[in-house]
Amino acid sequence: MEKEIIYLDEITVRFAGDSGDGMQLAGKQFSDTSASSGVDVNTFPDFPSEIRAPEGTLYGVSAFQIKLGSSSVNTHGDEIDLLVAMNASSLKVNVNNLKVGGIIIANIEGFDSRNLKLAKYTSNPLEDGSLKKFNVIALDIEAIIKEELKGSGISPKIVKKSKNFFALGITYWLFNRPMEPTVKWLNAKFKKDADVLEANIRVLNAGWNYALKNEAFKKQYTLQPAKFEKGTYRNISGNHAVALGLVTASKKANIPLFLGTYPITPATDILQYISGYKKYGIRHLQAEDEIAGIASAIGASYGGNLAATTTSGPGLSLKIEAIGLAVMTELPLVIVDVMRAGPSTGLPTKPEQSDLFQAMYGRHGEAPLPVLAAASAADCFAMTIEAARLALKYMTPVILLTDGYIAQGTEPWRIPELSELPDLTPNFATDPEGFAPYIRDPETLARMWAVPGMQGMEHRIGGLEKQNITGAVSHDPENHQKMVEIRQEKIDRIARDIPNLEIMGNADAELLIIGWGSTYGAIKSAVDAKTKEGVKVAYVHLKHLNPFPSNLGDVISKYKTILVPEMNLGQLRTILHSKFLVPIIGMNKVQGIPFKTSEIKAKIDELLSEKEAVI
Amino acid sequence: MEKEIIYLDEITVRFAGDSGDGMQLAGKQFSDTSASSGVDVNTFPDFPSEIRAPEGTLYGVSAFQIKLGSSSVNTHGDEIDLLVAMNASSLKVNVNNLKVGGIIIANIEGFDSRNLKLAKYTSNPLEDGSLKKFNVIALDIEAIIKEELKGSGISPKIVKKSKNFFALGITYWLFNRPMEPTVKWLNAKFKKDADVLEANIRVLNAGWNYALKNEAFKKQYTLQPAKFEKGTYRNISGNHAVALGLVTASKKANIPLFLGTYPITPATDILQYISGYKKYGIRHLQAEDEIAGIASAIGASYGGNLAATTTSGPGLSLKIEAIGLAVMTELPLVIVDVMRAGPSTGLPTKPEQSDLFQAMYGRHGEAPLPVLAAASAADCFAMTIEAARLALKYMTPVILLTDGYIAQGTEPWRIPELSELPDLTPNFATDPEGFAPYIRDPETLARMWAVPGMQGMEHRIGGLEKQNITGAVSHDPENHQKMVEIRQEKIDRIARDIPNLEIMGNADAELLIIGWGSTYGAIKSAVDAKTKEGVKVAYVHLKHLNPFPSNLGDVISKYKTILVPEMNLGQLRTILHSKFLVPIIGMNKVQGIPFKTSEIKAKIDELLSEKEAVI
Amino acid sequence: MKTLLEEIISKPHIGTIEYEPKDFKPDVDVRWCAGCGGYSILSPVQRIMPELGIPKEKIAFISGIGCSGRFPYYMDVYGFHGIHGRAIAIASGLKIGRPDLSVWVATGDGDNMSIGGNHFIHGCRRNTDINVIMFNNEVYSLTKGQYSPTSHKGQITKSSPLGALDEPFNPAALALGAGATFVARGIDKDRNHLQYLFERAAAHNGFSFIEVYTNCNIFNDGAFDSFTKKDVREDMTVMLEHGKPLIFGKDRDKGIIIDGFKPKVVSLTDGKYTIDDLLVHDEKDSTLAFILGNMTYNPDVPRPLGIFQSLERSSYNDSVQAQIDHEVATKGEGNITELLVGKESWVVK
Amino acid sequence: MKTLLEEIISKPHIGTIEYEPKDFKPDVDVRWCAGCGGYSILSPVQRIMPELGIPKEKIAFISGIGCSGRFPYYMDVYGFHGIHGRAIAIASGLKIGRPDLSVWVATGDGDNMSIGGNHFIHGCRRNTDINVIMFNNEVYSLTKGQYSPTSHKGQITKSSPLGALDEPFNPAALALGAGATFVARGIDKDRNHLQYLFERAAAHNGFSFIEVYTNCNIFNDGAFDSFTKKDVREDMTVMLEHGKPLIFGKDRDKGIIIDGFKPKVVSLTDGKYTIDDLLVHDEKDSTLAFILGNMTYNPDVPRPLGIFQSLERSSYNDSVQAQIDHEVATKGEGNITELLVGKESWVVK
Ligand SMILES: Cc1ncc(C[n+]2csc(CCOP(=O)(O)OP(=O)(O)O)c2C)c(N)n1
Ligand SMILES: Cc1ncc(C[n+]2csc(CCOP(=O)(O)OP(=O)(O)O)c2C)c(N)n1
Ligand code: SF4
Ligand code: SF4
Ligand SMILES: [Mg+2]
Ligand SMILES: [Mg+2]
Repeated sequence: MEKEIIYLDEITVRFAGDSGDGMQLAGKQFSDTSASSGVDVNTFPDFPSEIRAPEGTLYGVSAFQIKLGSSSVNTHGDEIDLLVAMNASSLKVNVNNLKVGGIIIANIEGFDSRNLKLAKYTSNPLEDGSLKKFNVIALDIEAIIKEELKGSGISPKIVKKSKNFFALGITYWLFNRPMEPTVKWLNAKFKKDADVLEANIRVLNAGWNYALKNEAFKKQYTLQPAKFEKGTYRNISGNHAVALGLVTASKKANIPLFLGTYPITPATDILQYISGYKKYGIRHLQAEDEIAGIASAIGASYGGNLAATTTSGPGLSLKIEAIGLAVMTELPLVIVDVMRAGPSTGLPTKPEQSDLFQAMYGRHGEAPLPVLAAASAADCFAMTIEAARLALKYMTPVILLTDGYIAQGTEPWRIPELSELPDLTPNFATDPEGFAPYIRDPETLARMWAVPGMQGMEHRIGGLEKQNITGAVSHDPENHQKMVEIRQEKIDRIARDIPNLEIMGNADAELLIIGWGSTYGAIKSAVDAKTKEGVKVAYVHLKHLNPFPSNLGDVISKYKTILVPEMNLGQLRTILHSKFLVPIIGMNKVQGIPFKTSEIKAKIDELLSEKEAVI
Repeated sequence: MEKEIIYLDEITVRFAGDSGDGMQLAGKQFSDTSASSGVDVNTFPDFPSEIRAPEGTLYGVSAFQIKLGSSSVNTHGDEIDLLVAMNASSLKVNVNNLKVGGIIIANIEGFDSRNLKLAKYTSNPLEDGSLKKFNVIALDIEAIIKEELKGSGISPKIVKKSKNFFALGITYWLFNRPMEPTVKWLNAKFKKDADVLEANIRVLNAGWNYALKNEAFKKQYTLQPAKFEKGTYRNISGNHAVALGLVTASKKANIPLFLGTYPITPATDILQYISGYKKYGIRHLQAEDEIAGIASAIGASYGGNLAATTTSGPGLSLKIEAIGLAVMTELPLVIVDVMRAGPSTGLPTKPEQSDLFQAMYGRHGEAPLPVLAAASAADCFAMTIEAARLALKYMTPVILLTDGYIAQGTEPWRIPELSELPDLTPNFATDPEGFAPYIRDPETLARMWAVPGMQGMEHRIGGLEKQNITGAVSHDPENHQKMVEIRQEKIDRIARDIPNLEIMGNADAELLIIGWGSTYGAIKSAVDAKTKEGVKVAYVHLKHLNPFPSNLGDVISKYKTILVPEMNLGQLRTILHSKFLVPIIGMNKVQGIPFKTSEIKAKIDELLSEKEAVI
Repeated sequence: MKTLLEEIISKPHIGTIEYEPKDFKPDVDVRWCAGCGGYSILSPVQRIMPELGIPKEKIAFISGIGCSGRFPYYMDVYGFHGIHGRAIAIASGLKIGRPDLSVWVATGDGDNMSIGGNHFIHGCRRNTDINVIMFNNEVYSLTKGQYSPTSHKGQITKSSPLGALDEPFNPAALALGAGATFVARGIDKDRNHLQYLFERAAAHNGFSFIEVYTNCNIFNDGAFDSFTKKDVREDMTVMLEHGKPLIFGKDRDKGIIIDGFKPKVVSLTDGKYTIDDLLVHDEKDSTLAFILGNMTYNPDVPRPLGIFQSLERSSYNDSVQAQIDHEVATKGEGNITELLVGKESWVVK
Repeated sequence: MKTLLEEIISKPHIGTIEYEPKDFKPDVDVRWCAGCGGYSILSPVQRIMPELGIPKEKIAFISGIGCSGRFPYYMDVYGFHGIHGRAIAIASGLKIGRPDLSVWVATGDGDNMSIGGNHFIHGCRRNTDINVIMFNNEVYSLTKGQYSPTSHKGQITKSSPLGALDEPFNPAALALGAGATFVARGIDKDRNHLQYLFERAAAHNGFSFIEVYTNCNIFNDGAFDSFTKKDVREDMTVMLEHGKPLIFGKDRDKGIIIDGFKPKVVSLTDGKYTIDDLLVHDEKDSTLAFILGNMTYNPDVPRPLGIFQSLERSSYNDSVQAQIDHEVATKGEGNITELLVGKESWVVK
């Protein structure tokens, strides 16, 4: 059969089905295989908040979206080009996001009357013409694979469960992906379960062959490999990157890692990764609650460990008092907050950027600390290292903000050598001669790390105000003022030690966009697209939120119009207002879903047309 | 003996001695008696953080300061006019604050070699001429009262303990105060202890007579009664005023009061007062921790009680997560934070204003709520009523900030009639017809209070995002955006419902001072003094910090120079910056001690001279 | 004088209070996984509601976060889905502030014994009249499968891929040690027994704690099979019944005696022991309750189910009321003006 | 490969470790009130320090907030004055991260049983090797006199002017119920016995809990007089000694037997009972420990003092280490590059 080959720059694929349909797995295989083929990928898993929602329901749909590109891909894609829909509900909840002309691969069996009813369809969309804007390929996967595996002796249950591999096989054919990585993965995963292994491999091949032979499949798609810096890569999620970042920081600093934490969505993965790293000598405590999580980390930090605690909003709220203790005792501590939609329990599985205020201001007393935010899944690694660097160098707790979007989404990450990473050597106090616990480095204002075990340096620290230098408890008014100012100054000085902002897009513009955290992908894509169009728009992205990079004020002063898109009601905008006293326009999406590139583009257009400054 | 009578406008008296010397008691009697004589008084007790510090030590000094005035007295006085010093240490720690020419009444016995050594004096200041700037009256109190009580059969221990009443008797003579109120008080207090009663009354009189007869006492002081609005008055501390405010609010609202709390300095008094109010039908729970304190209050609020929780910084940090729940469930709750010096344990007995950031911003997610601050001890009553009013009317948790200074200090308070107070009637849902838990009042945006017990309105609330109107759990993106915005708008609209700011001092000035909280006294005194001098300075004092009074922006826009004095590193300044984008000068004292009037005056002078705008 | 609150809540109920269990089913889908043990708690709870003999609107269910936290959505009474670990604290405030309500808590092993541990032990000690049902599935389910404080040592979960190192709590012993007056245990597979336990808990005036072994078929399937499965249950569990000897076994041929201080299994068929030698349960004996509680993880004896202890002690909410009543009776009802004016006031004219 | 931390902390100690108690007194004033029971804890602690046989710098004292919270300032070793209620959590992290240290906690009845209750019960369960000394003065002292979770019902304090309504915790029972391996009780008036308890706690590999009845002569003076005063002590308390019968009384003429499950006082002089009838203490019997713990507030029996229970169970920190060692032994020491590269990486050239 004649097949056409289409060359693409980028494409968005979404696997959608019932929770039990294995869509997360199919999506992950597809993205890993694509990435190792050299294209850039960005993924986002999207699953229901119910553990096992009833089969076939709208709220039980589980999906996995992948955007592929032959140049840098920064989001998981606004609109879907290719939708795999295993049942009626998964079509229903996704079809509005499908591009006109997009492809739907639909599993007919999932459109029986029961499924249609659960999806609240009154007629079958595969038949009633309602999908005519799209290119629908409907097939009865179960029938095909039953046929394929006839006589294999494999149980019907296993056969049924392998449907996702059939869909995967079709997509592999569509993009001409190699089967080996998945076959290898299956071999490792099911080495003890020959039937499942065989079924999945055969079904995967059957999918490929079906597409190859079936008339409905007329086109194959090819994306040129993206240009990547030389190196070894893997796909990584933000949570995984944080876990690896913590281990790597401890190795680089050459001190043991201690994680004290309590599970909470969407941060739990970090604990789960770390809990498997025992052969790396990692210690952790799944504590009784968030307070014990951070308190144990403070204890471990006091003992000379690289200590960390990980959480999400409600947990951060519980840790507040203990964070103040870490500020007062000037102990290093990495606090990772994987933000989710609040307030209170909110929408626990959905991302938001609404903990910035709390990270900046949310403690009683004057308790400043560095606040960082990761821009993408892979950036979580670099920012974890940065958090550890600042914590150790400045003897301070550091809050690193990520969110549910980048924590669970993945993208390719170049694996660094330890030697590329910044120096993290801690400044342990080792000389009892002239030792005092609050003697400070004149440059950083950090005290030394004097850990139990060092002879001749026995001393007491704690939450009461300390006399400068000696660390004795002090109620002296002037000393308190001085210590409050020193603690502030110590954090402020970090601005000297962080890189200046680089302007992306077109520096010579009237409009400046300031982003932070996970909005990076959408903004960058929009700015790149606009720049390509010749529209002038400048963009800086903040990874350091407290203190800000030194040149932020300068940058801001150069632009007429400043836009801050963020997934909250304007928290960064408020902070920028308070520091720079210039008006800033907010773009505030608080819906538990990330910005789309198109939304940012539209906003740019709107602002520039208002200013009558369209190119 | 001829005695001169001096007419004064104001005077500051400080009783200082060892923790065991009964100075708090003497000071309180002196101020109560003075107040009921019609002068205005403002007091501040100042005691060591140790429970019982070793006798005679510098850190064991306990003092009570009173400022009296024949016109409005807003602080406890910058400098001391009359110091009662029961021992060497109490002289040492207070003498620097004594006015040149001020009077010292020194108890010779407290200046023996042991006491001098403990006070780290190398020679006796009563003898070495070092006090020649002052008017020193040294007398051996113990010897005199021993003589007085000789043959009374009263035990030497009781005699020794009555020294404070001798000092009190002297001050009563000095200011020509009536003895009856104190005698009455003694009768009530020691009705079961005849010896103590007799000793104290006789010693009190002996003090009076000693001063009358002794040459060293040449002058008596007279202050004209201050002009007070008609009414019944009492001296009250801020903590006591909060306790009474809570009870009064519940009576006015005609619903029961529930206090869920945990002891913490300097907020514990509120609990202690309330725990004695059982015959008023008040329920309270001294919970296992701050979290249970607020959680139980939320439960009680859910049940239709006027619920409150009281705490200080570390406790506020622990309540953060639950505050978010109250925001989400839109339940009324009064949260009183009696601020103390932080961060962490900080200086737990000292006041500070550094919890403003936390009150404004310290929650995960978008969780806005009203923030109020009381300006003085008596104002704590009015602001507690206001907190209850906003909580009940807008169905929201409200944070009321006070601090250790006004919580423990006292001033006269005019006792209001219930009828003078604003309407607090809660808007209970009583009609099941068309009921839904999140139907809102179109004006206030508040939902109704639907409490268990109402037939036909059974429903579920909680921390998950709610669908507007129905209150069903909702993950709908648009609904979330809407609810986040409604919750914000509801709080913002409160601005319509609070009084505009009145400008004090001289509105026609270039310099505007903006104050909040307990700085009121010092700023008001300074502004009044400057205004009297003919210096133009305008002053507004914020009691509503979120939202701000509607005219704040207008007011600010009228002044060239704006100064915000606050006991933190600039928290209100930062918030004003972010809202109004105009430069503001900070005056930031973070020493665990309140501003002095003189400091504010000096700052006014400095700013006006810089501007070359001195009158 | 009646407060406004008292006024509105004391309106008489209109219509019958002769309910059916179905009257407590609201019109929503139950969103637990098919096969979840939670269903086995929901149905007996709904069944006993009519027996409370009070109007629906006087019943409130409070929960924390976890799969169990969804419970209030499935009961058509008043419901409050709180935050993680705080259900007992919220419920305590509700009951103290509203003693007229029947207050229930639905919680999990993580919610109640991990983050909520402090409120739990203080709840036990304080004896506020609330009924706490703990869905013990020995795992954190809502967060998708980490070990909990009741997970067994060595349990493989997502956060203990190499085996949990913690010793588990014994919930009954902890509750007893904390001073709980009513401590019971049931299993999801025996709904009738659960119904009995819930009835008893409702009747108990004070803090009632019912631990229910609840299968999570997703993250810890079969955790209790070794003693709850039909074919082994009678041999592997023993029912505690007040005043009755501890007999168990399919043929009711085994019993428990106390040897020293150790409970021991004996046979009733080999002629050495008769029923009269057996330990007799006494719900009022707090020492015995400890001994029985301590049997929980003892592999040599069957798992005890039933009511470990049921002591009468005045409930905290009653004590609060009694103190108020006593004050009012002895000192007269407080007058707010007197309170405000106090003893040291003066008048300015 | 040694980490930098291991390197610096493994430097050999210079000089002797044959300390005197005074070597542990730092150069500061003790700021407890004159007569405070705290002094009676401080001195035996200082006395046993030399016996630990480890360098001073390997010892750390962690505290929360309360009068007891000042303890670390009075010990010339490493000290951490934490926040209210969190001492055990901080100490646990320290011990797990630094198993080479001897870690002690000084806490109060409020610090440990009120706000810190959750960390306390989890500490008991988890069995990390830390030694917890609880200054039980049955009141919140640092905040100047409110009732605490160990205050007795009816106690008049500043926050219970009309009498406390709460039932108190029985700390020993709570610790046992929570699974503590080492549970002991002493009184401030018997420093030698305290010294013995502290020695035993130090020797115990696991979580050791020592409750000390500590007089607060300011806010709760004489709280324990009824059984600790010299003239009544021998009649009103009973010492628990492993392997020995429970005899007490000035003339050692009374003893404890078990009647049913109830401990009962009997006379050894009226001919009915001899020493052989008495209950014999066994620190290893967890059921007996519950029975003894349950005697605490029983007015018919003397107050038990001593070690209720001392069980051997692997400590949590040892288990962590063992799991690491086992992983390294079976899988080889982890290589960070391998970890980063993982299994599904690709190379771009
Ligand atoms: C403050 C806070 N911390 C953590 C979480 C995350 N969380 C939700 S439920 C849960 C554990 C629930 O376990 P369990 O109580 O046993 O309930 P189950 O789901 O097993 O019924 C956790 C850790 C949260 N929601 N809030
Ligand atoms: C978070 C927090 N809540 C409350 C306090 C106030 N506080 C300090 S010590 C204490 C009680 C101490 O009681 P206890 O542990 O019995 O110690 P004691 O002073 O009796 O030795 C309280 C409530 C605090 N410091 N921090
Ligand atoms: S995950 Fe487990 S506990 Fe939760 S609903 Fe499903 S079966 Fe029940
Ligand atoms: S207040 Fe009580 S516990 Fe505190 S130091 Fe004084 S005597 Fe000791
Ligand atoms: Mg569970
Ligand atoms: Mg205490």
